[in-house]
Amino acid sequence: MEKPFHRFGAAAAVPLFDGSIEAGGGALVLPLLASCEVRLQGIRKSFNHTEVLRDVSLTVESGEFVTILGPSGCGKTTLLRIVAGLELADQGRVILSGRDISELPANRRPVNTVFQSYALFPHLDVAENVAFGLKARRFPAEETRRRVQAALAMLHLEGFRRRHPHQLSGGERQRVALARALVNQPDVLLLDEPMSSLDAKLRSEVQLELRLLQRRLRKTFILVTHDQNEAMTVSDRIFVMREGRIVQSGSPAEVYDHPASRFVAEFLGTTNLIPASTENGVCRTPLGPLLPRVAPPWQEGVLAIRPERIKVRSDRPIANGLRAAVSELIYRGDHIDVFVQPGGLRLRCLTGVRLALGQRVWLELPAEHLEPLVE
Amino acid sequence: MEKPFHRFGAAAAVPLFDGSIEAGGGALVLPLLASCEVRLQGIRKSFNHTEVLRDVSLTVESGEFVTILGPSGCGKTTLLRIVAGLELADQGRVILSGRDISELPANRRPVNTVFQSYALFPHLDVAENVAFGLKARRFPAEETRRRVQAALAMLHLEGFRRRHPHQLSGGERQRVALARALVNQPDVLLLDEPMSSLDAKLRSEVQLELRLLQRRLRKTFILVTHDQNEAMTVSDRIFVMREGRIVQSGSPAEVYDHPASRFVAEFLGTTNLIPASTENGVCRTPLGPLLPRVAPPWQEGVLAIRPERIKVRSDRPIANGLRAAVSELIYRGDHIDVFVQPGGLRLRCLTGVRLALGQRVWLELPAEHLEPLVE
Amino acid sequence: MPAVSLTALGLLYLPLLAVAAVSLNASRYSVRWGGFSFRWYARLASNDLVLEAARNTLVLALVSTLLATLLGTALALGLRRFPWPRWFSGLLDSFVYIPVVTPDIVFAVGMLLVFETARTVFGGLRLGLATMIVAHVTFQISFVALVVASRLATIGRTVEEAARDLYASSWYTLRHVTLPLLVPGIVAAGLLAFTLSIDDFVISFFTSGPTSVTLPIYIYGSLRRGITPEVHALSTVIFLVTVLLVVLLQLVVRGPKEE
Amino acid sequence: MPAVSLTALGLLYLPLLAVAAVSLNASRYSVRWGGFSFRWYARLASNDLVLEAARNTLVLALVSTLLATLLGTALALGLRRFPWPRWFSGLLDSFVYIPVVTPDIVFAVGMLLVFETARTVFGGLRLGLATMIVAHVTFQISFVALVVASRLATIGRTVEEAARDLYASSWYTLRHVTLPLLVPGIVAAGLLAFTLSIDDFVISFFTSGPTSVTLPIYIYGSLRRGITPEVHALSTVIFLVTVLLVVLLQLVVRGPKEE
Repeated sequence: MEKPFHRFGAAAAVPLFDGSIEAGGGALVLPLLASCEVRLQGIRKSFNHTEVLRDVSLTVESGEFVTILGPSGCGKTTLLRIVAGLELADQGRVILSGRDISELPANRRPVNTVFQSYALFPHLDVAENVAFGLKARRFPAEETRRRVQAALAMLHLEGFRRRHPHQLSGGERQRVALARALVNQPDVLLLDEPMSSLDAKLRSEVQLELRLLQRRLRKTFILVTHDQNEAMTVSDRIFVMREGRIVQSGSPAEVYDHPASRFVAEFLGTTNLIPASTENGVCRTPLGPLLPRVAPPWQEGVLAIRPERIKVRSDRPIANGLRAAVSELIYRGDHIDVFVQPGGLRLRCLTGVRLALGQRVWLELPAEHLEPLVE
Repeated sequence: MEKPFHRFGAAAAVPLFDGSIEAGGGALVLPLLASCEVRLQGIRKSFNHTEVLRDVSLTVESGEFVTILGPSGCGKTTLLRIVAGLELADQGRVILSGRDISELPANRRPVNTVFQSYALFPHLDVAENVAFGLKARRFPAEETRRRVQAALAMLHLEGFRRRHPHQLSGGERQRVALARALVNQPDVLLLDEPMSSLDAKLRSEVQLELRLLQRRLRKTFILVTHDQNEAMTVSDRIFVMREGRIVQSGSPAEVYDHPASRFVAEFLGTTNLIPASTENGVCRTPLGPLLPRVAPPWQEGVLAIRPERIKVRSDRPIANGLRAAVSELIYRGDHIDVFVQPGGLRLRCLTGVRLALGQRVWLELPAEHLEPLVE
Repeated sequence: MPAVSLTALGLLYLPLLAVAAVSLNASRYSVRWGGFSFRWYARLASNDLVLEAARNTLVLALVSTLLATLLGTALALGLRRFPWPRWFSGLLDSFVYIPVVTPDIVFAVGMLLVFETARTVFGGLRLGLATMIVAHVTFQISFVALVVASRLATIGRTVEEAARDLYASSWYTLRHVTLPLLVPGIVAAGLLAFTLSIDDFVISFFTSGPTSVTLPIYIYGSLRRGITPEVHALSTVIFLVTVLLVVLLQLVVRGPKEE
Repeated sequence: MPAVSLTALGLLYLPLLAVAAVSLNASRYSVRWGGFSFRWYARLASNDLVLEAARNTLVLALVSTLLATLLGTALALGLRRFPWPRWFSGLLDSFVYIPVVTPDIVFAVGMLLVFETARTVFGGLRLGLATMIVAHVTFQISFVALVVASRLATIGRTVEEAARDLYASSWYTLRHVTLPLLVPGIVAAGLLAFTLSIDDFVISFFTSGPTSVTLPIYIYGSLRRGITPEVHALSTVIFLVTVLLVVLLQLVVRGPKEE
């Protein structure tokens, strides 16, 4: 087991790595405290006659941490590469802080990327990897040395300066990739599934630290991932993508609690789906009549409720109640998964209390958490 | 998104695949309803002078679903390979239903394996893959056909008979690997991280189905994994391995609630660790004096408490209470992670109620959930 | 960059294209264009020496390839599937690789020495197609073993372990799993060995007898007497056959998709 | 299986070992053991023709390898790093591969034709070291390009994209990322080209002049006059040099560990 990079937040003793160091004599003068808003307008992209991105528009506020979340093949990485300049859009504009950078090549964009495989330079040591972007722009040696020092300190890599990438663990490589990108003080940091090669334990710790790092630097971060848990942990805002389109956006709570479609409901977390038909304002379901949060916009459709929203009770609830026997119990440590099979449906709920297999219980499906979905 | 293999449990219309078909004219006669207990005694194994297994002994009851859980490199896969006969132990015995099979080669053991990469035969179609083990033992054609048909039906693969492995999705391949092993009606089924190449969503669904399948067949299953969540979901019993030794065994609840060591506590789920020293029977900690579940066997050590066991309260608890301000909140959908930093420690707790950043709350660390750990 | 690449490729093909062009020239003199004609090809087809040489070349290539493919595959299986100690396995790999890069002329000297010694000891050994086949098989084996061994490496061992786990004996595994999966590698190795045999001049030259002239030896002899349009036509035919073999090889190596 | 493998390997080495054994035999006649002696090696060292041939072989190999490595690397970079349309890229790959398997004798015919045409048109072109270098470079380029291109494929494009992302121009990326990572591949390709040049007989034979005899040509000439212990000694030396090159090659290709 390797140590995560603890205490990003408590870096009082470490030279601060904020806007206090001015950009040196490079061709690019980075507007350090200026706004770094990213706007994408009508982006389209095809590969070999397959449309990968279909009219994507979005705005990322300055200093915001947004996540582009979607299953593999939805086009999210292509979108990130278009922002980085590694791919050019067929149509649409990329606008950074009001400037149209659509036609700018990757090496002239004030944007840096942490690649999925980290893409460290195997022939260079850690310090040389971190210094690469500054040397390529011919920064003065003294300035380069100072900035590299600060970046290594910030990511607790001082002890690894002379190591080569193949001598590092996965977590250490990731920190080098972060240092290599942040040392350039980019307007926007792009992260392409940077946790996907870490094991589950380390991943969840690194997610927390990444979030703290972004809060402290107040930089614009755009993360791409297929891991809904990661998206919920780190982001101010989530854009859910599907088949080249953005299908929903909002804060983690908004997207999780009020999914706009069945796809979003199923992709973010676990959900129970109940087929229903509306008749005179009432929803008829295999579980009996149920009252949803809002009137469904359809005749036939699906109601969704999260397992943790279903209340297991010993007494009959006033509304939206049903009685069922426990058909399966799974002990999960921090909670117990309870399965019931009323009316031929399998419902999952969570509980902290001990139940027995076969025990009959009352369930309440609170109206405020019963969402009508569109397909 | 691909469909998981639903309804293993509800296979009423499908020809049952239990002991009703007798083993054909093979050299091996499978004791179908006999006991299939597996006993390992003092297994040791080294590769290139590195000890991979150090004196492992364990017993798996007939019809039990056990999991060998440990980080990568702990020797768990080697142990499984020794049971399968793909590796021979340097020392120790493998005893199956009372018979010593330590020296038997893999192809003469009534044990089948689902490999991590599935190891399907790429040049054979699905039906030929499933029939392989029967043909190798020269079963009569009719018997082979009947058994393959039943196995394909059980795993809902009838539509894929003539497909080749490269034409299947990850989940479909896994089902073929299961069918190919189960068609032989082995005494014991070995599973070597069979979910590791499935995506998170599908994985959790397949875990449920695998558990139901095992319940229905009442066969002895031995699963190897590094995923604690998977171990908790499927197993009757968990063996936790570390560096070639079994460090704890028990039901999921036993291992999760009463970890024997710091390693087990941290490997299974998240835990808060509090350094402590004992003095006159009281534990002194940076959070003040605390009362643990049992008296610690050490002078200086660590107390552990799971995040979900910490109670967030508005009033002062009678014992084991402390007051702290909320330093971080993460919305996770089915719960909210709350971080507090009393006495310089960072504690994580779960809550369903809404708290504000900076809000001061009372925390109770119930004595019955505060475990003293040994290193 | 692209211009440089295309130019470099063009230069590479210049001699080959020049030969093809001249072979279609009706004039005997290569620098004067006498009109388009297949006459040199027609002459080729009625030249008994050429036909005899072509027959020898093919027989030699087919027989030696067959033998070398069998032996080379066995060698590769032995190298990769027997549990040699690690250091010894590395040594064996080098031993297989060294003959691949040993100069043909050194091989020719060796073969000549062996045949001469054999003749002195046993008597009656004549140089001819038989000795050529032995010589070709000897230098082909390494190539076959290398190609098959690399294919074995990509197959990996888990499918074989799966077969063992599914009650298959060593022989059943070899017959029903390893060999079927090796087929593309074996075919590719065979095609390579075939190409090598057809291309070879040096070893053939020293191990051949008066009645076993091959095409390269024939061309060599003609060239020494002076370059002729007939030789150009013959070279072009050989070149086209080679291209055909390459296309075949690439189709086979790519082969059907796998897991 | 292991016995078969070892026997097959043994047969492969039989001619090579026989040559080495005989070269250490003091007797002039290979079948009679006249005691252990280095006398044939000593004779070799004082034979001016051999030394001249060795010098020619080395100069030819060094110069042609240098040129072919440069051109072949440029060709490989052009093939792999320029955004060719997909179908065209596949075609280019085949074009690079075909010369590798084209028979040497066909190449020789082509080179001879080109040189003769050049002499007729421009006049004054003499066959010699210069024409041999051109001929060798021509057949080496494909091999170099193949090796370098396969190395380029294993490097992958993401590190180059990372360099672009970190403000590096195309030239800076090539200079500081691609080329340093390619070094093992380029060295391996160079060593291969060097070996090929030293080994070649057919192409050298037809493009050489009277003053540019190489070792293979020298051995060929000696063999035609009858086999001698001196030739065996020379063959053994060449074989040992080849083994040395193989060991070097394997050390370079394995190279330092990478990410």
